[in-house]
Amino acid sequence: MNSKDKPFGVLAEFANPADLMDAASAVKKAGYKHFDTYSPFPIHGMDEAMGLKPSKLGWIVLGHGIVGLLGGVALQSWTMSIAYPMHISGKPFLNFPAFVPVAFALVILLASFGAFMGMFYLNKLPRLNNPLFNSDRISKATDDGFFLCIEASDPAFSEKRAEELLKNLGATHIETIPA
Amino acid sequence: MAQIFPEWVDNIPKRLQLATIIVITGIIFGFWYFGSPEYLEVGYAPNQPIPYSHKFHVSELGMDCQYCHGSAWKSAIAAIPPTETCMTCHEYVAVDSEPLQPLRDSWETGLPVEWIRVHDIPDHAHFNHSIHVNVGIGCVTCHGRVDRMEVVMKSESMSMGWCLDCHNNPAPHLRPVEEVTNMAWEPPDDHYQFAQMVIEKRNINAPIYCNACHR
Amino acid sequence: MSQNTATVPDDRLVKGNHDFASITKLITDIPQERTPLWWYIAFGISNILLAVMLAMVVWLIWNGIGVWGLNNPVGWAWDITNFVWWVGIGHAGTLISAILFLFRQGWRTAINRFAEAMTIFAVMCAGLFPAIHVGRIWTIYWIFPLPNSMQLWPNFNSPLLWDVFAVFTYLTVSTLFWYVGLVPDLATMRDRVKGKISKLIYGTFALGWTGGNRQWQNYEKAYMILAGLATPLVLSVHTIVSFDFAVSIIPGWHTTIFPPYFVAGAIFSGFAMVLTLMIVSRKLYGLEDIMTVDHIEKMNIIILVTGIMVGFAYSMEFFIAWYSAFEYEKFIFVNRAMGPYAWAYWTMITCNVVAPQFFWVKKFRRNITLTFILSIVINIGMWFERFVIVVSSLATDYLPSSWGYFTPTYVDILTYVGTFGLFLTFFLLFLRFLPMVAIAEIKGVLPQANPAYYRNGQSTKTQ
Amino acid sequence: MGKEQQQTYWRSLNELAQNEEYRKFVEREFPENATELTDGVSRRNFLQIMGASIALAGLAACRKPVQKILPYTRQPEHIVPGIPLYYASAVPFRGNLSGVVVETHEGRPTKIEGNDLHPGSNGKSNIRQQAAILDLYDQDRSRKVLRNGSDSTWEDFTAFCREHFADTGRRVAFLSEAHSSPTLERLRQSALNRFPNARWVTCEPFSEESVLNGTAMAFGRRLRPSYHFDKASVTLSLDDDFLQDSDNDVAHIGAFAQSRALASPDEEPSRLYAAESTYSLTGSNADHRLRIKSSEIPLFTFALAAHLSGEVSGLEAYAGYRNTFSDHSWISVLAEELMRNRGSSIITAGPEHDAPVHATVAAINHALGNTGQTVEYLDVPYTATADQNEAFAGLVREMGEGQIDTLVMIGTNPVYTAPADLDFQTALEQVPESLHLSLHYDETSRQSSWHVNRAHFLETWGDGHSFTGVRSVIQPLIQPLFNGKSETEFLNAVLSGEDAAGHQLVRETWQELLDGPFERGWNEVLHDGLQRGSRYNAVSVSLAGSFSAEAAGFLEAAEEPGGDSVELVVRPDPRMHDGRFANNGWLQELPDPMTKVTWDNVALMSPNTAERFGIPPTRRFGDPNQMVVRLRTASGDEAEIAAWVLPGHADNSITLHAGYGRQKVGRVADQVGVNVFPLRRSVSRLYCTAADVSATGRSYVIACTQDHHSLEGRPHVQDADLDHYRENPTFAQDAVYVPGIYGDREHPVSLFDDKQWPDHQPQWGMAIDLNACIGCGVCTIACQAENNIPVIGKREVRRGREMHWIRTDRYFRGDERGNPQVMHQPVPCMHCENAPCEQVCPVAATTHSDDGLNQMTYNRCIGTRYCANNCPYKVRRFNFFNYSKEYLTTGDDPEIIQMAMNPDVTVRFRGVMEKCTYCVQRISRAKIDTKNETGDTVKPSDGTVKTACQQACPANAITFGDLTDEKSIVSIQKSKDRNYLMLEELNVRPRTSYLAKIRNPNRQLSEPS
Repeated sequence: MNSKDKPFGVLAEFANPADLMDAASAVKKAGYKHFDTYSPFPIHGMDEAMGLKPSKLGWIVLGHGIVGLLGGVALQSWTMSIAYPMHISGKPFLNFPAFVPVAFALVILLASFGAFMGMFYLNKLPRLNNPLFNSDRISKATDDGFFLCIEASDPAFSEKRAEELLKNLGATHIETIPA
Repeated sequence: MAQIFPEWVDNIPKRLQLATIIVITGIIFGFWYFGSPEYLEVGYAPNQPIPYSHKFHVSELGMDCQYCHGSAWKSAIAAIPPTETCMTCHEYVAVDSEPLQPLRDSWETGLPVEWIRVHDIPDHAHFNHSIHVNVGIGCVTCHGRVDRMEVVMKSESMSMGWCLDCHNNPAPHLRPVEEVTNMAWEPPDDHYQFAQMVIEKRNINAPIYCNACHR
Repeated sequence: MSQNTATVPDDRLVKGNHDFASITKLITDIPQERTPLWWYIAFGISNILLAVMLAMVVWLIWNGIGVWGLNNPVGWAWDITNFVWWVGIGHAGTLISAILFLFRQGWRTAINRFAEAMTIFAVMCAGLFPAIHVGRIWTIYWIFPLPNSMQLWPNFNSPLLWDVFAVFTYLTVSTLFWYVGLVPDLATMRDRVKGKISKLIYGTFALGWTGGNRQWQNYEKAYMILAGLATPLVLSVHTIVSFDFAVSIIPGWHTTIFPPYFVAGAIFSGFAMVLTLMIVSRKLYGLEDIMTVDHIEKMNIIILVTGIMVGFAYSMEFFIAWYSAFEYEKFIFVNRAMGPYAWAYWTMITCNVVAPQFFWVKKFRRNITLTFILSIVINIGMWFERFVIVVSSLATDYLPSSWGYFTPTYVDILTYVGTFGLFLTFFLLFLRFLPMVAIAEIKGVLPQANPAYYRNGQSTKTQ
Repeated sequence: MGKEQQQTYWRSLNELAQNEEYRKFVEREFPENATELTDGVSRRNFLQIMGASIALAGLAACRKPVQKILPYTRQPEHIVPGIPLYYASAVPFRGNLSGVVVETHEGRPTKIEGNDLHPGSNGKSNIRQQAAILDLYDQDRSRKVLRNGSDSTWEDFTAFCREHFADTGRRVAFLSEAHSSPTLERLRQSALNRFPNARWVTCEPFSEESVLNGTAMAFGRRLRPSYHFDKASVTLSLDDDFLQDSDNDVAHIGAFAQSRALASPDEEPSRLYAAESTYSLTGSNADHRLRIKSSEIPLFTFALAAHLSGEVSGLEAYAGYRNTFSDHSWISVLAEELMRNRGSSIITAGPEHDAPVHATVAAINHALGNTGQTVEYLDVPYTATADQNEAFAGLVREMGEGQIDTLVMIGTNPVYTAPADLDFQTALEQVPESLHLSLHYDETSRQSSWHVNRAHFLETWGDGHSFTGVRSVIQPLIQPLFNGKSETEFLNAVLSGEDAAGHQLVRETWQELLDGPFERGWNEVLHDGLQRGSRYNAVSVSLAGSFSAEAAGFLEAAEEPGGDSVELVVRPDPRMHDGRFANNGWLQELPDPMTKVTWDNVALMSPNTAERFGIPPTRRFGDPNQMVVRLRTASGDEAEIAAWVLPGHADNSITLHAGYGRQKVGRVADQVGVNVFPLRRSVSRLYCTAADVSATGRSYVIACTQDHHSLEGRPHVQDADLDHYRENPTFAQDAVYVPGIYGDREHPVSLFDDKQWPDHQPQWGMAIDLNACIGCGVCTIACQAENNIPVIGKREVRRGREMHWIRTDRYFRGDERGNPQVMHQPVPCMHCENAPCEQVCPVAATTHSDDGLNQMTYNRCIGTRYCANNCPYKVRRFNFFNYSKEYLTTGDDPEIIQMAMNPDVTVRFRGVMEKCTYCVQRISRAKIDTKNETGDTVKPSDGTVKTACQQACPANAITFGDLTDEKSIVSIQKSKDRNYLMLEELNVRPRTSYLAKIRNPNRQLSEPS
């Protein structure tokens, strides 16, 4: 662990989802950008509270899907009619009705890969070592803890003011996470 | 809680991606190159029981392919000549040459000379020499410049794909029937027209359906 | 769940007064406590069965397909029957996770992890059969479109090839879907297990999940999309499996009703299998609060519905056979009911059409023992359905001269029995080492997960 | 019996190819024939065993396997490696030859076809001739001379002969199989001259003796009746299976088919009546069939003669005679029919029936003026003057009394075949020296003091005459594989003690037979395969004066068999005959034409009779178990054999096929079926009455290739009575309603634009005329020989895995308890234009060729069996095990059977599908030859491509050719109104079509009962 004097951020724990949500909107109002809330399950309306833009994942998936479709059709048409055309049951070489199932399967397959990898890409995972884990309490975030962390990387960040704000928002516990 | 993983672990994923890409391309290339009939087949040149030199007999003495392998014009098989054929000359020529001993033995005992097969296609592929030779596919097209070989060497992969390349587009490989055995023949500039003419006249449509070769 | 997924209001999905912590404990304790004795016994048995299966497969490959009971008219029998049966079972998982998710069925959360795992292992068993049923397994890679020196490609007109793509896609997507769902719970495990090694392992697979909302946002999106993709897929897979028969020309196979009929059948058998496994494990692991009788009843209703669909399909087949005025079609169906395979046909009818009728009665729907028995009966019935379709159609087709009767050999039987070894081995490992219930999702459907719960006092807690 | 014995054609799989002895042996036997033959790897290569073997593949993985080529040292004339040569020869059977042409590849005979020039075969052949190739390559043939069972040599044998026969006073008996060989005859004479006390007896278990006795009775001379069915408009068969159990069957079938041929509705086909006990192949082709016990046949015959005696002169002997059949509805109808067709009718009787029957038949034929028209009486110099069956009985008696001190047996296997009451075996023990020449070390060889291994007819020189007397030379195609000796060489050694070559013996004989310059004549005979113009003289006959007296005698003696006493009828097996073919895997595996049973003989009985003895009258579908019955003759001889219900069999009559249950003969023959010769008597050989039948309660597994024998009213086989056909000539095409395309066959509804075959020339197609096909099954064997189809053994056949590419389906229709009709339908691959098998193959292993063949590419097949499932005709065959490898690499020296393989056809590996290819190897050869000759076209002229089945078919039922040429025979056949497509409604558009069968019943005769 490197010793930068600048901490990673200030972590505050809240009693329940409701308080966390209020805190989140307040922190947003206070002009912070680089902050995040941590909870054992996704909380309704937290995105609005934090003012997050909708996820871009959909587009990634769409892209993959299209590739799958074109790839599937191209593969079948080329192999069956150009690469080695064969007379099969008196059917035409380009027998599109028969190409549907495989093309469909490929669309789904690629799209799923898109969704899967896209999600981790957008979430910057895998990231096994995370300064956040320097906190001992944070592990409750996967159990029954509700946290909010204002990160030092935020231009408006100052340890004092952040702690101040969070205390006022009714945090049950506040700590500074070393980077 | 304390960190489970040291910081450097976070660099692994990127490196991993890179590694996988390299490995996979490596494997594909490996198969494509080392697994290819071109790599495995071409260049096979076993030593024969008698060091028969095509170079000498064809280039120096100017013997024609048909003299020994005449059955290629009538039959599916371009047969290896019987000892008899060799003896027509070698009863008088090089009668006591050491390398020719196996030949003379065969002639006396009646046991065949055990030549080693160089050009071998799978048992389920039925290639017919006559049909190819009689429409003007040169010996050299498949067997290479035998006239320059001290030891016969396999010069083409003879894979199914290799056959199909020609069957899909025979024109470039056609030549006048009388030039079939000419190892040095070069297609003239108007070869394209010539080929079209032959294809027209001989109504050549090289089959690519399975039964053409597999029965 | 976040803005775009509000669950259908359903009070007390989880029985008992559980809070977040107790739920976490309830589930994450299972992998941590000492391995119970029964697990070792069960695992031992499964391994023996697995060994038997492997032995049979080796024997088959060494000697040739002849070791099965197949003959000239009947080129497929137990192999494809088992394949379709296992694939069918494999449908429940994705169906529960995906379709019920899209329909906002909150109650799915208790069983989806569980069902998905079953799906994956069932599809693995299924995939085995098309692979080993070919005469020359060493050339099986020819069915994949790989460039080769023969310049040959697979035949995309073949339903069998569609099958390969469909099943492969299904297996992959189900696995991805399952893993995505697992990540937050693996993080939970990571944060709770004691041992260094376990921490490393769970930690690695949790991929450093923090539970940050910025992650949850993309995560939810991904889950949505995967559900959206899996839904048409799960319907298409058995449709394509049914094409193996529907696209053919053999009376009894060449039937347009097959796709919906097969899908219904698949859900039918899938739910039955989930019930079988669930009823056992909820008892063994004391999860009655999470997998409640309500769940069982809901599933029984689905079984009843799909059972009726299947029954309808059976009768429809007969009607169409008669209506088609196609003598061979007519014959084959009459022959199923009266002919040499009548015994199989009537087993099927009893198990699939008669048995589920019990579930009209609420008392029966909520009776664990009865449900358990029927769930097994139904799976037997569904195996016979596939057997009847595959074998009886082939045995007596167009030319009476070439009719032939199929009798299985011991290899047929042991191979099938052996696949249970494969299935159970994986399933037991899953129960032992992974959270068998989606912890995060369960928490998500608790009343106290909803911020509104705290706004107006305790009012929402019990309404 | 009891439990099913697995029929091991191959003892163990480990006896694999590369054995050193064979290497030496080949080089010793035929060094001139060495191309690619003498080293393991390349021979297998040359034999085209697909994908080599796994072992070889493993080897290839590490290093390229070295493959040898072994050229000729001195290349024989004419031989161009890769081009087959054809030689004319002849196949002997029961002393009669049929001319054949033998195909050889680099000196290996691989296929036998009929000889076009030979009147006995007209280019056609039967199952025995087709299967003869396999006998040549039978590993189990005896390979050495044995003295009292221990190894000896040919030299020792000749030495023994010199010494032993020096005393010409010896009481030598020669026991020979029937023959028509001038050379053997020459030697016979010199033998009889040399040994004054010698006697020569002909021994054939199933012979024409009683026929000859019959003609002797009628005309005073032993004459051979020869029938011309093509000239007959009415034929009556009295228990005579002349289409199958005859020395002239090929000619008979051809003539019969010709007489039934129908180009258009207004032609008049012949009519066949059959009265018989078993349901014979001939009976199945009859327009009217009367099922009566064989023991009633004489009565029926006499009754007919009696009835006719009133209407024609010459039958006075029968006037006033009456018996139970005198008032039978058939008698009057037949009489009328025969009177209407005087001079153009034929009456035949089963050769095994007693002389009186044949005498009566001859008398009737003569009285009806058929003599010289439809019936000829041939004077055969090679038949003895006395009844050889009696002579044989006499000989055995003398042997028993020790009056014979040397018995020379030329062929024959009397220990196995002799009637039980003679007890040949004990008689033989009284003979000090017995010399036996035979192909196998068989039952008789074991009892003889000398066994000499016989050469196959394809290995040695010989000669003889056809049934009608066409003289041919049997020319060898290969040196004797096991140093065997021909009958002439053997007999010559016995006489002279010298080792003369058959070639020289035969030439000596022919010096007399050929006029003009010998060498030219000789070469001509060898080239043509026959001596032109040679035939037996047909003699004009007249009723013998003694006849009426004799007739009175046997009419007196003719007694009525008790109605419900059971008779046992022993007939030669359609495939094994008297057992001499028992070690031939092709014949063992060929389904019996009527029962479709393979690898066994069974007790055939009617459903009623079965029920009477507590045997279920119908078989349970898919159950191979059959009840075993115990049969006991009046004289107490017993046999236990599986019962088989054959609808249409006469009640209270049980038919048994001889030729099974042989011991220690060879891998194939041993333990197959039951030996029924012990049930046979030396007098009235055909049947014994008052037999005792009882069920044993045991069951036995029978391998039958057709589980279900009813058509279920389906229109696959189209047939109609002549009248119906005349009213509606296109009845066959109209039989099926084709959904959506009714009335517009050319443009069926389709998702795709209709692909219009042919878009390339030629386009191959086949037509099978069910009106000609008699169901003999020669097509199956011909196909098996041509296409390297393995023999798979009883167990696999029982499991329904038979490999035949063309099968003959046999259906019963009508009252199974009464007299059902039988339909035969050969089914090869239909080569559908919209082939259902093609679209389902995931790897495109079966596709369509440009010339319209449905190709099966073995080496692409991964073996999903989906194509077979989706084939509506179920013609695809799957290699469930590595049949070819087992078939070709087991036994003491597998290379021998490997030599029978056709090098132009890939041998299929385990796990791949196979099926009829329309003999694509022949097609390709023809196309390539045509192109090489003409230089531009690949369209062979019509008739140059013959499929194996077509070439063999004696009835000319199969036609094959180019559909784009509307003048081709096949196009003409397909244009006929009887032409129809099986399962047309599926719109798979089979290239193989059928021509409907037309029956020609007599209106006066109500449905036969």
